Amino acid sequence: MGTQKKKVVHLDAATVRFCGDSGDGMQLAGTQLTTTSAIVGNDVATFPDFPAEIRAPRGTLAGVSGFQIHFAAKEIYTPGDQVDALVAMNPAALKTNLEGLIPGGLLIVNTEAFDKKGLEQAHYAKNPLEDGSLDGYKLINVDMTKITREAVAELGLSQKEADRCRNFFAMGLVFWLYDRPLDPTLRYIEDKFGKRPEVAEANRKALKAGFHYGETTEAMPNQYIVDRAALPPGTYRSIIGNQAAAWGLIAASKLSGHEIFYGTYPITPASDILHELAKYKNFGVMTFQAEDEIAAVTSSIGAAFAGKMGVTGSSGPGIALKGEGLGLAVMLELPLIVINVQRGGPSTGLPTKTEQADLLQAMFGRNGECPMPILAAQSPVDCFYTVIEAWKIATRYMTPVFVLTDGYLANGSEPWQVPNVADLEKIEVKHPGPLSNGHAFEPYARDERLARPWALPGTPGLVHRVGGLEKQNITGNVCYDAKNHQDMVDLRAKKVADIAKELPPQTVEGADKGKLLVLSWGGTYGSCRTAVRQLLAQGEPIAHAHLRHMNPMPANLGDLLKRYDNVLIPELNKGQLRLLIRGEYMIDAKGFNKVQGKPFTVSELVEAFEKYLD
Amino acid sequence: MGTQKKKVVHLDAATVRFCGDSGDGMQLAGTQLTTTSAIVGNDVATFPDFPAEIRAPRGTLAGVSGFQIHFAAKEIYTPGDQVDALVAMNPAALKTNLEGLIPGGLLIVNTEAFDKKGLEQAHYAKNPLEDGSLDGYKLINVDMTKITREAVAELGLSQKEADRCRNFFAMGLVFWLYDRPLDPTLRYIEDKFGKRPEVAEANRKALKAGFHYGETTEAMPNQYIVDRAALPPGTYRSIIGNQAAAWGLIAASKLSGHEIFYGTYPITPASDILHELAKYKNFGVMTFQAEDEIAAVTSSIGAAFAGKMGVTGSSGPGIALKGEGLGLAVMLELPLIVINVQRGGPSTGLPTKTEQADLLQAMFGRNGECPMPILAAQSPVDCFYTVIEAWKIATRYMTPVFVLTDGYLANGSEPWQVPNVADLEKIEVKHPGPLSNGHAFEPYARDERLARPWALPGTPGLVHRVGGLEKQNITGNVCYDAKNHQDMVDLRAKKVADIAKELPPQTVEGADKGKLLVLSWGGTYGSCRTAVRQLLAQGEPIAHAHLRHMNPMPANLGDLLKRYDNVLIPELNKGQLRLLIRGEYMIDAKGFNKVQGKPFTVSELVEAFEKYLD
Amino acid sequence: MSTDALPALPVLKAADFASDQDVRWCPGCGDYSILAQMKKMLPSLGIPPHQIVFVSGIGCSSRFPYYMNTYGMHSIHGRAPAIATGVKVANPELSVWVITGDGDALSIGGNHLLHAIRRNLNMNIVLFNNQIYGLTKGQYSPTSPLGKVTKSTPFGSVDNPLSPLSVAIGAEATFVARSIDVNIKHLGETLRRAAEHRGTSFVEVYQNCNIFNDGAFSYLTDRDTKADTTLEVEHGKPMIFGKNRDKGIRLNGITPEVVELGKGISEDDLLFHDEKLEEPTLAYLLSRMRHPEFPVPIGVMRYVERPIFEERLHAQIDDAVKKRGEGDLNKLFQSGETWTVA
Amino acid sequence: MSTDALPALPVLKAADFASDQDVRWCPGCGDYSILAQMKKMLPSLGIPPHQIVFVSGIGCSSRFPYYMNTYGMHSIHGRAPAIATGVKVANPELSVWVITGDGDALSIGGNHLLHAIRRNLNMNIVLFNNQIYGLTKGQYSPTSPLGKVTKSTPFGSVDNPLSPLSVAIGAEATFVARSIDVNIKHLGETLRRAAEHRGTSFVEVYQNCNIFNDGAFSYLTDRDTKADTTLEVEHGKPMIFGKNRDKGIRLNGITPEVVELGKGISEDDLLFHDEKLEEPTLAYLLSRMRHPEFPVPIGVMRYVERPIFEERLHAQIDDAVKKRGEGDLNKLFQSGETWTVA
Ligand SMILES: Cc1ncc(C[n+]2csc(CCOP(=O)(O)OP(=O)(O)O)c2C)c(N)n1
Ligand SMILES: Cc1ncc(C[n+]2csc(CCOP(=O)(O)OP(=O)(O)O)c2C)c(N)n1
Ligand code: SF4
Ligand code: SF4
Ligand SMILES: [Mg+2]
Ligand SMILES: [Mg+2]
Repeated sequence: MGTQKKKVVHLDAATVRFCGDSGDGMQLAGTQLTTTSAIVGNDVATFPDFPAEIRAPRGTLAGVSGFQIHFAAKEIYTPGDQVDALVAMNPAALKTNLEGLIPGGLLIVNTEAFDKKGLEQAHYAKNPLEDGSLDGYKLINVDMTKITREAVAELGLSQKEADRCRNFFAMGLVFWLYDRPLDPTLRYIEDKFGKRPEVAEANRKALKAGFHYGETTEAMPNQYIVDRAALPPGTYRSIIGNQAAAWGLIAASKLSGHEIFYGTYPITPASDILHELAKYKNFGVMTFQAEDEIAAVTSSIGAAFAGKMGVTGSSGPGIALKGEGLGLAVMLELPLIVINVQRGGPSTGLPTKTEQADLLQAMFGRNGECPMPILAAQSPVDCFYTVIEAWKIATRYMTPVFVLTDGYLANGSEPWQVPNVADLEKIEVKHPGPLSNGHAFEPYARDERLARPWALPGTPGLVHRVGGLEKQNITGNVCYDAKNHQDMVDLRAKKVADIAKELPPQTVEGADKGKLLVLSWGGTYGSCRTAVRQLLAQGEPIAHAHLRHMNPMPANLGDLLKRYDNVLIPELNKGQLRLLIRGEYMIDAKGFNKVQGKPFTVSELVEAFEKYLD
Repeated sequence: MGTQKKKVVHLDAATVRFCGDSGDGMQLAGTQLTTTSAIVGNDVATFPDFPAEIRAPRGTLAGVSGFQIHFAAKEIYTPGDQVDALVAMNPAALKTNLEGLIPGGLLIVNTEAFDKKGLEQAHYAKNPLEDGSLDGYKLINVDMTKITREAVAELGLSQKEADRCRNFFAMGLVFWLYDRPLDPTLRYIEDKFGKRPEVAEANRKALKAGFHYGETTEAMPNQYIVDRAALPPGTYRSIIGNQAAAWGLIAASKLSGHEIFYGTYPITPASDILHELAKYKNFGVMTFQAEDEIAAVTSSIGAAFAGKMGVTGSSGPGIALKGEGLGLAVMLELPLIVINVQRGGPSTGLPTKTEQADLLQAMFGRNGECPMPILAAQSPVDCFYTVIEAWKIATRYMTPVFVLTDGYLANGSEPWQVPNVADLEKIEVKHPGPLSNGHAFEPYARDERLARPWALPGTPGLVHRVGGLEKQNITGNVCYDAKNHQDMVDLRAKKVADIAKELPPQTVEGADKGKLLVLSWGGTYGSCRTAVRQLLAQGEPIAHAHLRHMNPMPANLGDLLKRYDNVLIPELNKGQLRLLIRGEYMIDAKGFNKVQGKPFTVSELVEAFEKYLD
Repeated sequence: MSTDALPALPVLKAADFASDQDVRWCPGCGDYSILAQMKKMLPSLGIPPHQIVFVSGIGCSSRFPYYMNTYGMHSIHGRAPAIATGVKVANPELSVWVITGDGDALSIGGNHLLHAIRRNLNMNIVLFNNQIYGLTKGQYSPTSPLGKVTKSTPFGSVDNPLSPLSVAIGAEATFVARSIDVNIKHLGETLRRAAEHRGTSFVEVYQNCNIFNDGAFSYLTDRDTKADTTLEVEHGKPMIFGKNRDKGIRLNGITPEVVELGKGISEDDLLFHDEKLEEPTLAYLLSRMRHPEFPVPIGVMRYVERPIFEERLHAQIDDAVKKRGEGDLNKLFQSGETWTVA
Repeated sequence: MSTDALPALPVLKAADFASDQDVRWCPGCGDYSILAQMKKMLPSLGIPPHQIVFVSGIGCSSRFPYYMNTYGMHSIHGRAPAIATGVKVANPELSVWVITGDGDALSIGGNHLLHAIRRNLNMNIVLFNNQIYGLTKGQYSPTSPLGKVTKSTPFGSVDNPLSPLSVAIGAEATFVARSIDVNIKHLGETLRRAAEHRGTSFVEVYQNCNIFNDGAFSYLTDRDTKADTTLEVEHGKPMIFGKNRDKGIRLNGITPEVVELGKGISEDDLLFHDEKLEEPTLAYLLSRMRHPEFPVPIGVMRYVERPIFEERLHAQIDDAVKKRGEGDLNKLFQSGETWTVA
């Protein structure tokens, strides 16, 4: 093709962001660039950024939707702090996203949208394309609307329909810029619009028009090439956090031979787990959209009592409503998984933003001494493995288990090396068989893990009653005895604490003792790992431990932490893990905290870590 | 009177327990002895012990109800570890209560109840009155039933009615034993049964018969006298914890010129606050029995928005349900008082038993960073003063406030030196007046305490909207800005933390530095104080600090704790305050924990403290 | 000891449904009679105890499951219908019973009741209506009459009571009935028909709390008044009541009225009960009839068949398996865009 | 800027009720029309904006209060009726409006709705029924038709929808009405009557969500079908509908049927609407009439006066003050047994 007149520049990574109105299809543009980049062998990390739940009128600042993709010829863990190329479909998008563009970065705008109305809606007094305020960037003015309309003209679509193809034009342009193949997107168009040939054709034309525009325009002298990353060989796919959680449940269901009962009530950003699970009824998945979160958790408890795996997912306000039900689950000692896709709080807070401020709620948000194991996922893909481990713990120990993810993991995507199903460890689950010796069944008898038997209604000889009043050990009868209460409180605590015995020891990356240990948990893994690696590469005496088991914590954690002069805990909250670490291990851990509805940037972390290194 | 033939023994304290079937009127007997003892000038502490919420068939172990009274010629803080005299109305009562009687103690039983059926229901193989198993006590067999029936014979009551007078006989007997006047009880009988003269007369006769029986029976050679305690001069009354909480609210309402809206849903052991408040409509108290705890807290929030003081009370499971609503209250920054009368948990747990295991729930039982001030009452009377302070904080800082009491405080009673109303400090509450300058009102403007204005619907010029989404400081508009979110999260935290600036410094009793500091909170005050005083009396290097402000804690607490070699935190939970102290102050505080639905005994505390003293 | 382990047993007896726990209701409580009738009725269903699950909330009534030699859960306040929904969806083979009180079902649990009923799962809900909160020792409930003086309303309650049956019909219940604790034959038969009905069966039982609300229903139970105060509705029969069966209910437009038989009014002029009507309007009308203006209807007011929630839900699953085959993880993982790194 | 600070204003205009916040519903959303009608209607009440409080839950519809230049609370999901109850009891002078959605009111908030209605506070509840969860981007709601395919029900929903009006009537609502977002005059008049009614006024408004459930009510709004698919009920008038007003509703026993006028059937044979009937049975019957078997009734189906919760509550307070005098702390502290230590 005619790229010969252009200079080709090789990069080891690039970050691009598409932004425009909610209606402009930016999420699709981002997803296509993601898949395509993954397919050509890059490592990829993404950060979709939706407007708040309410829909805003077209062109307004509130209505801006963005999608950031970081693709590289090396392993990466974050969607990137800043972007090399920004595609802005309208003034509002430019206004809210320009800050993320590196100085001198490539800025591609759809000039047509920069009319009086558009500028007003974005509260621009003057037109930024003309007032020189963008001189610090490589500004590329393209009238995408006009070119797209021309490209699809002969198909006789309405103007509205024609304009809907603009995002494909933008994709084509970016695809040329980074030398990406069009076929995955062409395949997508076929799948998606096959039934409406003229629409499919229009999108194809727009896509190619964009690509061609890149080739030919003088304004874009360079083309960039990001080579394939050296990833472990295997089959890969791109997967989103909530999807990974849903698939993890489905996998665990298969591996344990127990169906899923997913009782939930829609809430951002957890709803997609429901949407995803609802598709896979052929895996025997029962999804139940309950009347509220209380019914969601209690129906799941009922299902667990009847022998299915009860799973309930929600976010902040919904989790708050489940507290009483979870207390019951702890008392009944039934397996249950509670997924909290954390979002900005308190109260309704910032529904579409990410945060890590529900850890202490997971620990203590119930009346009485009411311990629950807690796991936290570290990346979109890790949501898959985390729910599988939660399933194991819930069934082995007969206990409800918390899984913490967050809005950033839930909507972010990354390439996933698809596991070989045969290699996935089976989950063994036992149920006592019929009893016919006339002896009363003992529903609160204990095995070596202090777990009680999971006896299924329908089994002859095992009839028994459970409930929320304190129960006598072994018999499970209601018991008001003082000593028994102490024993049961201690037993429930010990059962959860002893899970630590079966946990893998906490690992660290970097020096195994020294000046600074960074202790992170949950969705901040990627940025912390990247920041620490940068400093390690500079030979700094730093190490990184990422905590997955929030309760109980790995048995070796205390000793490990004591090996460092300083322990720094970066969290997207005001120091929740920090309180637990200090209280538990008497280690004067410091905190680096941010509560802005956004993930950490690598640069702010590096800066924070350096303070402890000189 | 004919006491001359009897030996009179002077005691500086005595502990008596009445126990019998729920139907035997033991609570009344206890209350009468309490009031009477208080009236004669003793200091008094009581411990009623009800059967679990369900009613049990007559005579069964599950149906036993008890009431323990400790009265003394000195200041006392607990109902006593063991009893000097036990009155048992039936075998079941004897069986469940004997353990509490000191060796050689006085054991008065109603022989008539020890028939075959009664013994069976109590699972006695042999009659304990005859098998010598009670030789270790001063056993006094009285056929209370027969004597009572004879005493009331001429009144022609049904046998059932006659037997209902038995508790008055028992009272009379005990009143003689401890030389207590009958008139208060006679007055009570007149008030209570005035309308049914024959019943009143029967109770009078039974009471006197009991007293007379004491005088005359050979079986009781001694009469005991407990002199008046040296209490500060003033008018006294006996008050129960829940009643004190209700009266405190009524007082604060008067002192602040704002009516109470008490939105609640019945639950043991908190319901009596509702029952008490409902009586005082002439104080403008609005009680609202909501459909559930969620409506209870949210209706209270609505009332606070409209300008009344929103108050909501509950216990364990009910508090768990309020979490989401409390998050809203924190976001709205409206005054609200949440009373948690803690009971045995988790889940439904032990509804009628006491516990302190909801502290961390009060701290962290909400999604997001959601700080609330927390106060804990230390005695039945202190419930009065604690809710008044909560009211002050809630209105001054515009924040929901938690008040923690427990089942032991709620149902226990003690003498209260009635305050002079004129001496009670007024609570100043401001509301912005009408605005007519056409400027938009700023609902989230801040005063020197970071409190926002409490603007009342109905005021011209102040129309504004509030909600659970993150808001912009000053304007209160919905705001998704990252920086603003950080600022507001920090502001809400600082507002609560800075309350410490206005708190009285933490005080200690005993050495102001040294070997051991006992740090207690809430309802364990009495037993901890008594135990520490015992050891101080023995010259031990021990001190006691009792924490009332759980969040924020007094500014000087950290330094204070550091002055002692050891800090020991006794709690009726598994170490909740201990976690906070360790995490906050990096002090390796030790715990002494008991979770048995019962208060600490002084002796077990003394023993625990001694371990740190030698 | 759990006798359900003997499938040999030719027929079950009431005793086979009694657990080993001693019953802890106040002597004289109406709950005893309901428990007795339940145990007496269950054998007639031919379902072994281990196939039965009783789920309750919190309240005196909710202690019920402890006394049944079946599977059971004494859950948390108001949530029994939601828990039972999970049980039934998870294992449709089970015979599921919800036992609840007027506070448990209509105060804190109102929403779950509404939704369980509209979903029409094949289960049975028995509401013990004693018009009081028994377990918490006597506060008024959503069914207590206006002005009721209780611990929490010393000057009388100020909110209008709900009619459990009207609420159930508002949610379009497919089976709605009322009975009375002391009316043992009628109660047993009503429970039997509830069990036999496919779909959510809602039964309100007037139950005397002799401790905190004694005699709330005496006007319906006193020997000498009950014939004039109760209307026993039967499918296809005219609505006649009274000691001498000389009074009846007639429709005037859409409003019911009490008429004397004879004097030119014959049975045919009366309203005939039809529990199978498409629309629940008649059942609603019956649910509104209150003492003293009207005799209080007891019996089955509505009995229709409608598609059942858990059957539809599992039909979708079976259908998906038929169409796409048993779920296969490898297929799932490989679906959509994948690529290989060599 | 808050224009309500000018009591001088002789008459208020719709604009006086508009806040300074820009409205953030999707272009074309039915919510705009309801907002417009509310602002247009409010001046007719002669209540200044500062005496009005709008309380909402969570949902697109629940953003409503932000757009009104009155006091308002955008609270938490489903709790608006409970919050409004607190507001109204605390200050009965205020005009209180609850704005809610089909999910907010009938899913998570069902219980509070039920209890607000039975208590009959003097407030107004407007339910925006778009038969979908809009804000969470399109899951089915308790009013979505059976089999509805949504994000959460790719194979169609399996639960039977609730009728908001039937639920309200099940709780014995004193005012029940239905209108349609695009039916502006009818909507405005319905809101006006709701405001004028003393007691809890419940209004269901069919609202089009053009993003996630577009056209759900087109059969009621399409020019050419609406006359045959809607029945506008008016007090005292026979139930007639149809392009040529030639169809009517007749009662057959207790079951409604559609009849053609003429052919021996005259208006007098038809069912006449009576919004004031003692018993809600007629309103219930109307709430059951559904497309396509029946025309869908709109208008006020029930309008009766009953004692009002907050009035009774405050009457008890006033009464107590009258009988016992203003509460006096000293008297309280000294009440019952006291003693003095010298
Ligand atoms: C969340 C919660 N709130 C309140 C309570 C206290 N409580 C237990 S039972 C009950 C009401 C009982 O009344 P009802 O349901 O009519 O049952 P009954 O005792 O009359 O049979 C209440 C308020 C509780 N256990 N849990
Ligand atoms: C406790 C809680 N659960 C769930 C949510 C998520 N949520 C917000 S609005 C909504 C439903 C909206 O539907 P509807 O009430 O019909 O309002 P609409 O958006 O259709 O106007 C849900 C499930 C929430 N905000 N809070
Ligand atoms: S309190 Fe009433 S309902 Fe409860 S067991 Fe006793 S009599 Fe029965
Ligand atoms: S999503 Fe639907 S209901 Fe919500 S604003 Fe948009 S159109 Fe209206
Ligand atoms: Mg009841
Ligand atoms: Mg909706």
